[in-house]
Amino acid sequence: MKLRYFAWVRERIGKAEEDIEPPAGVATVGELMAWLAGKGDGYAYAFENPKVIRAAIDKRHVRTDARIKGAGEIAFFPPMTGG
Amino acid sequence: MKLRYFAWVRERIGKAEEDIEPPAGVATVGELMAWLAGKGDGYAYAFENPKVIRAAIDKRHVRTDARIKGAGEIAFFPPMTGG
Amino acid sequence: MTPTIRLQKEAFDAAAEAARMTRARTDIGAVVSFAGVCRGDENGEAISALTLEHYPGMAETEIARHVEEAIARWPLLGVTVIHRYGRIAPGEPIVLVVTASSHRQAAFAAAEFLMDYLKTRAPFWKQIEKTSGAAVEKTWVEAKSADDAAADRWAVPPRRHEKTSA
Amino acid sequence: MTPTIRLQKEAFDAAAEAARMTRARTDIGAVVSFAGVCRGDENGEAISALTLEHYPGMAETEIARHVEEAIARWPLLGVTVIHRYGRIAPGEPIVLVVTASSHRQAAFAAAEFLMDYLKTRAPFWKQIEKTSGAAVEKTWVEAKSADDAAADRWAVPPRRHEKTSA
Repeated sequence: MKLRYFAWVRERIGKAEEDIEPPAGVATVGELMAWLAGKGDGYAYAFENPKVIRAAIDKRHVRTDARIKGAGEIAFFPPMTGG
Repeated sequence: MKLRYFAWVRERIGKAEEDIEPPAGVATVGELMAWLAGKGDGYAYAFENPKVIRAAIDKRHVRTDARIKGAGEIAFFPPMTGG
Repeated sequence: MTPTIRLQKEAFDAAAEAARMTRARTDIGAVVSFAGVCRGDENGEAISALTLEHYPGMAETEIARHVEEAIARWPLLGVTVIHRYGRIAPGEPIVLVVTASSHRQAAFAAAEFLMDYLKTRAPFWKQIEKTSGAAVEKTWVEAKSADDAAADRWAVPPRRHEKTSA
Repeated sequence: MTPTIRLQKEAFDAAAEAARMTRARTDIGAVVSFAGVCRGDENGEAISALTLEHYPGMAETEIARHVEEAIARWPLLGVTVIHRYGRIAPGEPIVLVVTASSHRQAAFAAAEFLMDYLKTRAPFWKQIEKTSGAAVEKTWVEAKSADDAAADRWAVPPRRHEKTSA
């Protein structure tokens, strides 16, 4: 599946997107964040406070208990500051 | 003192303003309305439902218990419909 | 801050008046503008015009008083109120309120406050003109209790310059 | 009613966009417009620009969803939402919401609803750029809890097309 990162999540990880295949035990958005946090310093920094990170699956807001199975694109980003 | 009438109060009375000297017993705006209502058919029609009539003394909204002594200009009109 | 308050017979360009608010300024973060427009119908019946009667002298004073109250209640960086009187054709603006602040809540609240007060306290009276053939029928618009209720919600003033967010 | 929704890099003329709403129409009685403008300072410090990052595809969808919700909640005759992304200089508009209705309460409520949701749900992120000498410092704007609270007040939907008054 494709992951996309925005704003300071993108800056901390050091890339805007990547293709990734998480292991079978990673079932939810929250579990995916925990797994990503173990992938290196940039990821650990980006997900150091997972409570503030927002997620979207296929361009719709989801909560951290959302299941990732079948997702084409999962995005992680800080709280929005538009308008 | 000068009296001014607006909107359908003006139309019913048939004039926009007049100078008037009410008798000594007429002390408040409400008493002035009651006295005016006895001045003829147009006045009676204008003040037939005094509860809906609004008043201003010297261009400030007042309630019917406001005293008219010293007033330069008293206006009577229907509820406002501006904006 | 000097508010702009105008009473006039002439039509005006609501968009241009709103645009004037931010010109050559960088302290304003939020501009709310409300334009009241003469509709071509009233309760489903076509109207040919509105005529607004007003009480000269008192109308200016009442509007200025409410603008001052808005400035005391909210941290405003600009206020414009324009209100027309006389004959107004469908599609033309009747009233314009523009409020500017650094943050949006103050601008929205002040614009609504001013409109609610203009509707219920400013001495203007609307007359509707309907034409059928050669006959012209004129009727005074009745005040709406919903407008009084809307104005009443501002009766308890919040503390001066409430905390707001962008 | 077809809403106008635009995401764009280019600056726009907020007043002209608002004016477009009533052109050649006589059914609209009330137009509310909100313009969010890039301020030249943040917490008292001068800023040289804002940069808005957005999530292409999702931003359009989220805005369109909230516009549809506003149309379902209030009897609107027109909605325009324009949101910029990219670099924005102080004094330039960032966002514009214009709502039109026959009566004012619906237009005010819908405009506030849309702004509260754009602030908290539309995928945009603001970065502030400060310049001191040759050094450029960039910092992400933090989300405000007051904005979440403002959005939360719309969570219980009123019945469709609430009774409103002019």
